[in-house]
Amino acid sequence: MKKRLDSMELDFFLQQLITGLSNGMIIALIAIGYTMVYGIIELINFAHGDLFMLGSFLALTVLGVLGIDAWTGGGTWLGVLLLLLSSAAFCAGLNWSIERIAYRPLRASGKLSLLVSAIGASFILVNLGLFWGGLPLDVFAGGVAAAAPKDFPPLVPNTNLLGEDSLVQLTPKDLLVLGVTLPTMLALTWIVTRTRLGKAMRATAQNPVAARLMGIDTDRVIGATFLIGGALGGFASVIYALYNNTISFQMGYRAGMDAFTAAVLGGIGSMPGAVAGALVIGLVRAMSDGYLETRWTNTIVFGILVLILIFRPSGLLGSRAKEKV
Amino acid sequence: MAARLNPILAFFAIAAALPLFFGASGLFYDAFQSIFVFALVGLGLNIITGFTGMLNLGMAAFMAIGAYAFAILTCDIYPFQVGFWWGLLLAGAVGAVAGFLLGAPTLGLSGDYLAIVTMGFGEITLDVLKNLEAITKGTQGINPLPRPTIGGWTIELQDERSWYYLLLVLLGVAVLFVRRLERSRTGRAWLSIREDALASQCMGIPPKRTRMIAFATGSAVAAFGGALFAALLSSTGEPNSYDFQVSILALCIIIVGGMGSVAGTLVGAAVMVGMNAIVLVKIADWFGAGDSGSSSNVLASPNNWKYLIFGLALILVMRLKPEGLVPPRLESTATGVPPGPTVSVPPAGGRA
Amino acid sequence: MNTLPTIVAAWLSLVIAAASSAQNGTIKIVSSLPRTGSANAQTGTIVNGIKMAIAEVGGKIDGYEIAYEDWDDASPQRGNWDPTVEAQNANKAVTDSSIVGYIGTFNSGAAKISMPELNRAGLVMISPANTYSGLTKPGLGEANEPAIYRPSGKISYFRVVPTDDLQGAVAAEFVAASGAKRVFVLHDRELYGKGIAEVFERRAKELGLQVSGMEGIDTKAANYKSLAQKVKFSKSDAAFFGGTTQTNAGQVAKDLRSAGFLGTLVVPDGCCEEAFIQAAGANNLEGNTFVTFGGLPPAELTGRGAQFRDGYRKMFDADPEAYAVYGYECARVLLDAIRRAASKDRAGVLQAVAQTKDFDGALGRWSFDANGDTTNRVMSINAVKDGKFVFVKRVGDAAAGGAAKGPETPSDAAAR
Amino acid sequence: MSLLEVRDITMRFGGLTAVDGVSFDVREGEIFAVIGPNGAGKTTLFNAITGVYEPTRGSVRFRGSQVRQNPDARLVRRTLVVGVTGAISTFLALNSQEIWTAAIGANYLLGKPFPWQQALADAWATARAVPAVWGVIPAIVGGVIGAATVLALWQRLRRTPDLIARAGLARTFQNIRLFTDLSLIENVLVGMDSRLHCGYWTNLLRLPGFLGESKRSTAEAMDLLAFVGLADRAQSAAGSLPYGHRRRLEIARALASRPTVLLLDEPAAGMNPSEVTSLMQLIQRVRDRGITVILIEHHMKLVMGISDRIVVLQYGKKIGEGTPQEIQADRRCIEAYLGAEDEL
Repeated sequence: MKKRLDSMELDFFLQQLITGLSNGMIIALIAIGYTMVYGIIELINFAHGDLFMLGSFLALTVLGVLGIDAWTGGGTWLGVLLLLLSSAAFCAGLNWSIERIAYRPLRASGKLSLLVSAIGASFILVNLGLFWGGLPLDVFAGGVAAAAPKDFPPLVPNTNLLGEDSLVQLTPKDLLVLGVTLPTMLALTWIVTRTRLGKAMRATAQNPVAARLMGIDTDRVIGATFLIGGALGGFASVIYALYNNTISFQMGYRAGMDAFTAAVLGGIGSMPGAVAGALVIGLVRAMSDGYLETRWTNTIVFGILVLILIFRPSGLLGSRAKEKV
Repeated sequence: MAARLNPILAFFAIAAALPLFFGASGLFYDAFQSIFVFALVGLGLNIITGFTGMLNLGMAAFMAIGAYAFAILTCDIYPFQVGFWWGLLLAGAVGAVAGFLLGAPTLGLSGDYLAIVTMGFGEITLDVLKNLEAITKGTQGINPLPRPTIGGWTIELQDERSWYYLLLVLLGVAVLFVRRLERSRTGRAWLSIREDALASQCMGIPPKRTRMIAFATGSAVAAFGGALFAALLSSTGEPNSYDFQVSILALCIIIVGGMGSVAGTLVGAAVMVGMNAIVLVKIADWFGAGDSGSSSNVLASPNNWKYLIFGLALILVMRLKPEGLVPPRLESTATGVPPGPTVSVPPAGGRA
Repeated sequence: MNTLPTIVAAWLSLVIAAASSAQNGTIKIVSSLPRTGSANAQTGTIVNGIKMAIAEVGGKIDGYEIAYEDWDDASPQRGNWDPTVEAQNANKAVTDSSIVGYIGTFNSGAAKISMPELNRAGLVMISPANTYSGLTKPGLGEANEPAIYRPSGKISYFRVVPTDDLQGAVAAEFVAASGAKRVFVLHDRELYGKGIAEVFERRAKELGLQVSGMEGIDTKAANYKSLAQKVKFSKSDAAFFGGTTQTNAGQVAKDLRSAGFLGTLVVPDGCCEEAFIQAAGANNLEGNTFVTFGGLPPAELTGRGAQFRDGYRKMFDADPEAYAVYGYECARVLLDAIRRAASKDRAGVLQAVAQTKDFDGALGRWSFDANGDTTNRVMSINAVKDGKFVFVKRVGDAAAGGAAKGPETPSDAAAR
Repeated sequence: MSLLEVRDITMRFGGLTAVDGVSFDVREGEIFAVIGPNGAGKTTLFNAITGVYEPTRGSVRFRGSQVRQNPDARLVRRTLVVGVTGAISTFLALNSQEIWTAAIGANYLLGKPFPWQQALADAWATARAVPAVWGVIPAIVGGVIGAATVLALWQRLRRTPDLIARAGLARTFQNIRLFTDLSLIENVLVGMDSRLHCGYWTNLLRLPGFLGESKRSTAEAMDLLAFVGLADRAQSAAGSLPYGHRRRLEIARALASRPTVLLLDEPAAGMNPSEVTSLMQLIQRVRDRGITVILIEHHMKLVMGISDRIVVLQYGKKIGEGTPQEIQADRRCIEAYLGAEDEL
């Protein structure tokens, strides 16, 4: 009896570990969008979470229009790929346009006017999400209750890969999260460290004036950053939708907040930091939900954030930039 | 200096005169009562972010702390019942203590790290208020709250004109105090930290202590505003009334008004809160009139456009007046000093 | 330097516009519901119900034009009901003397703010959705409730929905009768959800059920997978969620099922809407998810209720949601009172509403009791089948807390 | 005895050694120059002296003692207080509901007078009855975290620029750091801050003493502006000043604290010859006020013209020290410097 209890406790722990990591990886994808934009123009891009929300609405629309939920076998995976690509393209384009319209003209006038502009953009995107939910499509339940959360069809099955008898669940959903997040991050690391664009991005982040003097078209580099950040948001939105199976026009708020917290926790501007921060947040949330009380989870997450920042003022993996005196 | 005082005096003069023209309209009083309350919160945030340059995304938490402290100290379901005026004063004090407790370990953090900590504090405060049901009544809110009495005369809730002037006077006192601080050694230290923290430190100004004083002062003013917010509703509402969106509203008030400008904060509050209380309501009324048909189309309801209008307004204001409606430091342009020849600072060559 | 005067001038013109006066010869009723944000789906159907009731009387009573205004007590900054806006609405209603009836609020917290204001002005307030017991019933809320909401000493607040203390108990009785032994209670930490969950927990313990856990969720979380695992590992065979579709009931149900929790799940009437099925995914609810509802679902309605259902379909080209009937009932009881009122002013209407007796409503035949609550205690338990709510049984005819006669087991219900 | 003793200062940034074991003494009342080619580590040395950077190794003694907070009784007391407060508040945070319910919820009846003593007794009894898991253990954790926080913060704050500035070392910056949105006079008043006494409440409530001090300080600031020749623009924003004047304002601001030592970082950078001449006069007048001046400068005419002694750095190391005549005669110094000039 005693032994059995122990194994159940272990199962429970493993389960929370899996859940925490999966949630953390989704947050990480969004967090990178924040951290990239922050790194390059020092803007907390409030609209990013809502951009992510619109990405999932696009995915649901594409799914509904093409009837992807009816595709079977290999078709399902083709469908998932299609959703990923369309959402990424959409979010990238939208993010780029927002930068063009709402941020670029204000770049010279200081961080805070940019911030308010981003807040404004965020409100507009939320409203667009509300309208979008009213589309008269079957996947939106005919659009009658525009504001209601929408069910996202379970393209990826929830079967337990460890066998139906196992208490611990590891599902294709978890693998999907890993299978999308990991290659994306590797590709991103490659872009940032190895390509010309990546070098230009890092140079612009370091010193935009110098970068411009060196002949780098900083406007284009910033645009490219928004494109990439948006595309990652698009990936995240599809993964999120497939993993949680619900989307709502207000989901951008919490997703954005978690991601931003992760970016800061890891050291804002640092991409590996954002991933580390996101995994920490995912795990802390899962463990707190599992072993303590859910209602205190937010308090615990932010308590840990404050503690970490007291002892590491520039985040887990951030480097303390020495001010040039 | 006289040039700077003008917009503030103008604001108060106009505000004092307005009821003569609109004394009959309930909507007018409601709108302006909220404007005054949020002006107080904005004033607090202006000290923290506008003067001292610390981005604070958790102002609503201090408002909540003020409101709940006021409610717990005055509501008759608790034994304290200290009365309206002591309640206000103590709410401000509790706000200052909370600001101090949050600030003590975290004010060494730089810009956006501090922002996220304050945002987290906002979330924690909401959770704590919700979860400590035995003390805060959870999501029920605490009510009723007492009315202010002045020498045996009680201002009832429906006596809107008296409330209007009471709030105006309290706002005036707060503005006076904030201006006094701003134009003293204390305020100069705050501004110098915003301008250049390192240079200010090298002038012997202890950054942490100065920031902490600013943070506690701002928190106290916001808590004071929160207490009035609750008193005006005669209820704390629910903890969710003080969520992140309120912090964002406070931030928009000071940025749209003009960072670091007291007059800007007042105008910003009038614009941002007024937009909600008057413009959006009116838009909904105008478009909603005569609509009795099917409302299953999401675009048909004017209420569904509010986010969009609000967001567009924010972006537009920033496009047209990126420095805010009433930018601070008018006198530097008013005295007519021509801007110096722009000498490009030679790029610092290495670690010389 | 001329920014300030310009702005002031702009505001002045708006304020002038705002102070517009009412027309003569019309009687106005208003509703104050959260119309911005996520509650919109439910409040939309309530407003439809109100509009329908007014259309039925032809928009006229005794030669008086009935004007209706749909007020929003939410703000875009909040995305939810906003106490300041609700206070403004109450004030606005009080100052406009042509308003004789105030339908609202949706959230009990909002009612706490407007109730004393409206009471002082003697303006009748009828709520389609407030279920917090303390608003009307002495002894169930704080010590000073409900007296603080009635500064004039008179009762001016009425509601057509049964309160939490009834519905939570009914749900617990249903779970006990289904043969479950251990139940896990979840709630959304809001006034409504938590209140009903607490009643459920108390009643469940009385009935000998073991409560294996009680947790408040974070309504904005992306998912509840960790919590759902906790429920599964607690070996509970039933779960109750006190909350609404807006507070993420759909995600809770979905995650419970995907975690492999197979027991009975019961949710209250805040989830009794199509949007809940939409959000949770019909497959996840099929068979062993039950929704309690104060009153009978539209399909089960007879007489007046059936007329309502058919009329609604005709007018809005959609099936009425569960909440629509409450809005309809509010408006009808108000219009009926206006018709009966000796004088078509606030005092007359208030008196007439208070005297409502044996009202032939869409929810059945009912009266307002001395507290302003409906005497209607009929409740129903509904399941989800093929993506639609199906009626399972009628409960709660007896007084509060009393055992419903011969409850069915969920398996019986599923067999239907 | 020398005023400032710099001993074996070493600054490393990652793998790069910017300053490597530099030592020198500065005597009271002299003008002391630090010269060297770009990248020699001069500004880094300044930053290490003024507390902007914590040196990797070495010490700076001012009037015979190091300017830093040493672990003392105050630190121990503060750590204890914060630790105990942390412990108590963690305990209360976890058990507040129970204690509140027992003390207030259970004792208070609407409208009846409240039995305060009974409430306190109940609160105490409830607090004592808390099981160890929710009482002692969290309290210990809270206490440790509180104490650790104090120590961590102290470690970061024990040698800060403001402490050093208050000790009497004022400085200017290579890339001029004025408070651009403040007026000239306010800039100077900020520099004077450490000598002002009016506290927060005096300022808030305009208590007696406020007016007198603000008059005195404003007058003194005007004198200082006059001293550097900027009195006529006292009310305009510092950001509107032309470049040459900014240096002067920075010097006035630094002088406002009545420092013992004034550290000037490339004061002549970007100035034309006539401006340099007047700057030289200004520096000499500053010294005549009894203030020791340490300056970094590339401008040889200025350095050789006014310095009493000079230290030469190259690649972070000291390669020479002496009077201007000695330095001008030192081959190594000339080579280092001319070589660097070629690079420019």
